[in-house]
Amino acid sequence: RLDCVRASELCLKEPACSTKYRTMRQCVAGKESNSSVLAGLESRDECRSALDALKQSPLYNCRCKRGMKKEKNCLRIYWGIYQHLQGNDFLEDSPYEPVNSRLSDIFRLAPIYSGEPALAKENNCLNAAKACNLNDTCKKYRSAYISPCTSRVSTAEVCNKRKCHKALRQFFDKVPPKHSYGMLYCSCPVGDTSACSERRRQTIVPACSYEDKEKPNCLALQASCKSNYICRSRLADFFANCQPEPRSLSGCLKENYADCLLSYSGLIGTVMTPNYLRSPKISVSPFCDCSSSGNSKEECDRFTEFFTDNVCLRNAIQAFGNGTDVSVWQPMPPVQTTTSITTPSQRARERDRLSNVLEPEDSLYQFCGSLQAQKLKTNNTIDVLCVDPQIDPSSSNTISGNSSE
Amino acid sequence: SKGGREELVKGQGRGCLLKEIHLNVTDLGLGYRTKEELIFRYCSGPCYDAETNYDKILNNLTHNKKLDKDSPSRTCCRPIAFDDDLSFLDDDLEYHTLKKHSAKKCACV
Amino acid sequence: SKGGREELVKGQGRGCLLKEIHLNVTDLGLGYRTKEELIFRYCSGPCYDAETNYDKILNNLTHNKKLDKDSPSRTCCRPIAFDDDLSFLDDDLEYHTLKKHSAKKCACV
Amino acid sequence: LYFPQSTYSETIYVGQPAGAPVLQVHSMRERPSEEPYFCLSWRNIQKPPLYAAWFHLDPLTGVLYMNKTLEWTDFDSLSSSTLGYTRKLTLKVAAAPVSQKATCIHHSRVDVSLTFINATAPSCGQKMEKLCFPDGDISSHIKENRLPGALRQLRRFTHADICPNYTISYRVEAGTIEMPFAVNNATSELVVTAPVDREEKELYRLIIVCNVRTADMLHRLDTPLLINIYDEDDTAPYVNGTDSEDVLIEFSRSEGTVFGHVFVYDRDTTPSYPKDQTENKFVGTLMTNDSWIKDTFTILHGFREEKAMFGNVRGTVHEYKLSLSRNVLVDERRSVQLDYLVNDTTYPGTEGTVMLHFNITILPVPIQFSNITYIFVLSRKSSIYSQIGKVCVDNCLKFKGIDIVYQLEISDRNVSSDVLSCYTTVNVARSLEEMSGVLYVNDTKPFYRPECQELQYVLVAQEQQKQLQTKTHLLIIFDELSIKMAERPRSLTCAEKRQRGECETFKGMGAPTGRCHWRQGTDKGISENYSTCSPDLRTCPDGYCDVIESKNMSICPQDCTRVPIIGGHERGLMLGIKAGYGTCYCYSEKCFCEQDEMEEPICDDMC
Repeated sequence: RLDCVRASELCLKEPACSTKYRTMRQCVAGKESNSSVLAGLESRDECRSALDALKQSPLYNCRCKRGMKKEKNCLRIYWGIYQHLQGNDFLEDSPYEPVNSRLSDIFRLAPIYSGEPALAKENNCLNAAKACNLNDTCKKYRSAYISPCTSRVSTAEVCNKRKCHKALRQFFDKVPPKHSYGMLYCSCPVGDTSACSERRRQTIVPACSYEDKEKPNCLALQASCKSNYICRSRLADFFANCQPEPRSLSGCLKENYADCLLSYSGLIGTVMTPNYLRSPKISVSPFCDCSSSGNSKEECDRFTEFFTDNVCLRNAIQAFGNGTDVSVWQPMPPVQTTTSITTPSQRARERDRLSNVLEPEDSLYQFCGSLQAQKLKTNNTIDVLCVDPQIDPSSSNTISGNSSE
Repeated sequence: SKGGREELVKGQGRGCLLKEIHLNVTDLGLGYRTKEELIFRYCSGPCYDAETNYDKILNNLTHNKKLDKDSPSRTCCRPIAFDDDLSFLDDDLEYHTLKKHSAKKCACV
Repeated sequence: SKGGREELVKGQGRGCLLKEIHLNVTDLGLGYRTKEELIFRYCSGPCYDAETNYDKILNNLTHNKKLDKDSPSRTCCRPIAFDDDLSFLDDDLEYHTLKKHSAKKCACV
Repeated sequence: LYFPQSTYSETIYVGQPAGAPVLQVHSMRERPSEEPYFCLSWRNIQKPPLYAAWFHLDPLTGVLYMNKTLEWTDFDSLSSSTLGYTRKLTLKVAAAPVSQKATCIHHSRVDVSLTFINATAPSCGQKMEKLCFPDGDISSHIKENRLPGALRQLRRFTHADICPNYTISYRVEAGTIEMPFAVNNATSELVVTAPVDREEKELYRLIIVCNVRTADMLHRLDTPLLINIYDEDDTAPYVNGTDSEDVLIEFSRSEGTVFGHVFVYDRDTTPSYPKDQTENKFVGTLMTNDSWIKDTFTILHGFREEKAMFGNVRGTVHEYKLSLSRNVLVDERRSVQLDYLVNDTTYPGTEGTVMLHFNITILPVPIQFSNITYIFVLSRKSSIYSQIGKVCVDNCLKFKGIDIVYQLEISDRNVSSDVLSCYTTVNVARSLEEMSGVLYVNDTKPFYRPECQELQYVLVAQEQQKQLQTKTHLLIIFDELSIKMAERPRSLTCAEKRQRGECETFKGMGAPTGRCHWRQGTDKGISENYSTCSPDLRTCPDGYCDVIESKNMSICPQDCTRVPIIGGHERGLMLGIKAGYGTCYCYSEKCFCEQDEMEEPICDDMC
């Protein structure tokens, strides 16, 4: 599949395509400033025929790559045509080419995580920092962001935030994930005495790259992000790749931790830069809140919870920290007995438990599902007959107990 | 392994060489309190085959005590390029950046 | 006067300085038999204020014996430009030319 | 019309039969006459997605039905870059008044997100909960002050025929307080039975009870359902207590200075996004035609959301502050009542405005030295740039926006020319961060001339805007008769000295005693209390590059340097050395901080 810069060049070289492309850009410009340059009915037909024609061109399904040359130009082309050309009805798509890498590919190269899960009580974040400074590329790009992010520019300005963000983006674009992820997603011992998790929080130099004089409303922050091609694309990429799906084995709709971690790291260095919160379980958030949201409070809460309470992202970070990956990880939910009367309090407890642990029946589907996926992926022969317990009632738990009105 | 054997940087013969050693930042003796580490590279080795007439003359004059108490330097094996900066987080969660702390290229000067 | 007091070249404070001394060519110890003379200029003096983190670290590592037997050089006061060549006629009426025999500019390197 | 949910979601399985309902979309009426007409709408109307044909929508009830039975092949036909065994299908449902059904697709829309699972529907033996309630938390929202009506279908249509012989019914658990919600047993829809007032309650936590009657048992399950009440601007702004503020403007007269504040309360919410928001928008007007007032004052307005003070319901506190938009002249004397009309522009009622009053008193500031003359004793050993002392007109430390310049004049002009030339000894400079003056040694030659014994100056302080001026006497007395030229300090920097011995014998710039002073640090590691050689420990190092030190970088590089610092250190706020390891010392191009015992190098000439 071509990137959008290449696709656009090809189209502009070909007379028919370039006229349609120019017409469509006028349609887009007219629609956005709702003063359509081609007014009237026949313009709508011209726009429609331009759209249909471009569906045959390489522009139709073009994407971009993180850190590619002319990335911003590519994203400008993508978003310029996205709403009008591609807009399929799935979840908002990401402008970036799916990488489909696996965490296991990252672990195999990582010197510090030799395959088995990082030791529980170690300060893995310190180990990652050590490993970084022993690798010339990582050391160079680490210092290249820490310098601008810690250099005061005036008594009132802690730093030059724009320079800091640019250097942070360079770090995550240029440094191999085994090092950059090591410092961003290192796992800290439970009940950590804050040395490890505080160091992890300091990785992006939050005083400069994250904090601000005032905390904006999250919807306002989202709007300002969407006004910038890079930020808008990284946010769309994050929403697409870290979309939680409680029923799936990994907790992710796309069943790919590596893509989720890559898209989370892609947000660092944009106005939507997220960071770890001081909380017992892994929880991240951009620097914003939902006060003064008016009637959009629900929408604002949903946006923030995609960061602060995202089972897919949390599983992905934990998987990297433990040195595991999607298909290997198989949580064993506690054996649960069904009672006929469920009271609200019990129900609330179950709800919390539900969000982390899968119901026995559901996990069967996922196991089958991911096995099939694995089979597709690795096309080796895995012959497992996916028996659906429901078809065979004897294998499911019967409900007993009496009921009272 | 840390603080142990220095390794020669690949591809260099004898004479003025770039060497490296794996150290703790605290070993550098600059007063930083941190557990981070680094690869320290330095230049070391003799520079005989880089001497000019000037050095030969200096050697003779010093030998014959023609320069009173002066002891001017002869060719030194020194860095002619420094490594990239090194940044690290100290125990108080403050970042520091060391500049021109480690050699990248050596020559007799 | 010859071979006597070195004069400081004008306009230099303390530290790594360009000095000169009036000598016979024979004093250079290069084996030439001639009665001709020259002004020999050389670089000398401390380079403390030109040190970098690299030198401070070297000093500390050497002090704490972290570099085994190695004794890498710290900043040296050395010529960074040489004087013009010197030509003279020896006792056998043969001409000789000396290159890079005398300093023209000094710096801590 | 408005949708009572921001999104509708449901799970569909392989084998979902044609004609089966999937979910029901509702649209709440804003006016009694409105009747909703529903239609499906796609992002790309000409080319709807493949699965568009699998569904159809009842335009009057808003119930979404299956158009076909879902096959295994249907799942595979949905191309997507993901692996997994679920696909997310997004539909959009629009709702228009029946009268405008022709343009239904152009009306407001709501997202319907269907998770298509690559498996058949779970069988009857599974958890009862799945029959009663959808997955995940459920919530709805309704606008305050609106008509009653059905807002949500409680039945889970896609699981309706999994256990055909079970009967499922719902009811709202009667809570402690009266809740205007009930279940329509015929349709299993949740109904709001009366208009609600958000300012009373903005969140209802209903307990929905689901009764499942099987052949021999009755199961009772429940789940919380949150109903958010959306706000509209239906309450007027009010002032709690005082609507006026007395402001005294005296020493602080600079542009940007803020005085006092008045709070205006509003029980409605105020969104801070989008910027030019339309809800609960407050506009303020300065009620005066006096151009002086308009040019001098501006009212700053900010707001924040509060809950506790509004009975645990979100409301808004608006804050109005008086600010100077230019400097006020030093001799300005004025009393002004400034009225400011605050208007809640989106409040429909009549009393949407509040008048605020700022009673402003501006006092002139006298520029004077009231009964003070300055006498300083000066050591002839002082080096150049030694700081002698501080001078200050009355209240000068409080001045903001009043610019004072100090100068020295010779009291008696008729003295001999020799004595006259003594007066180059002292000069004065205005401090950088306050309106005081700093006396300092400007010339040391008079120290060696016996005829220079004492200096009688006139200290002149002049205010720069109105040129108001005041004077007082300044007497400088030299402490010894005279000193020999040999003792004359040379203009060098104390900071170069790295040890106590050489420091305390060294004559550097800025030293009132003529000698540098050693500060011995005691801490381990990098510390703000590093050892160093200073001309005057009162001012150097103190983390601040003052007006005298900034005249020459060599006076106190510890506070003022910008050159590279070698060794363990922490740079100051833009300038100087905030913290250092061991001893810090500076040359013109570099500063160093290193441990003291490492002082003597192993061997000077390592080569």
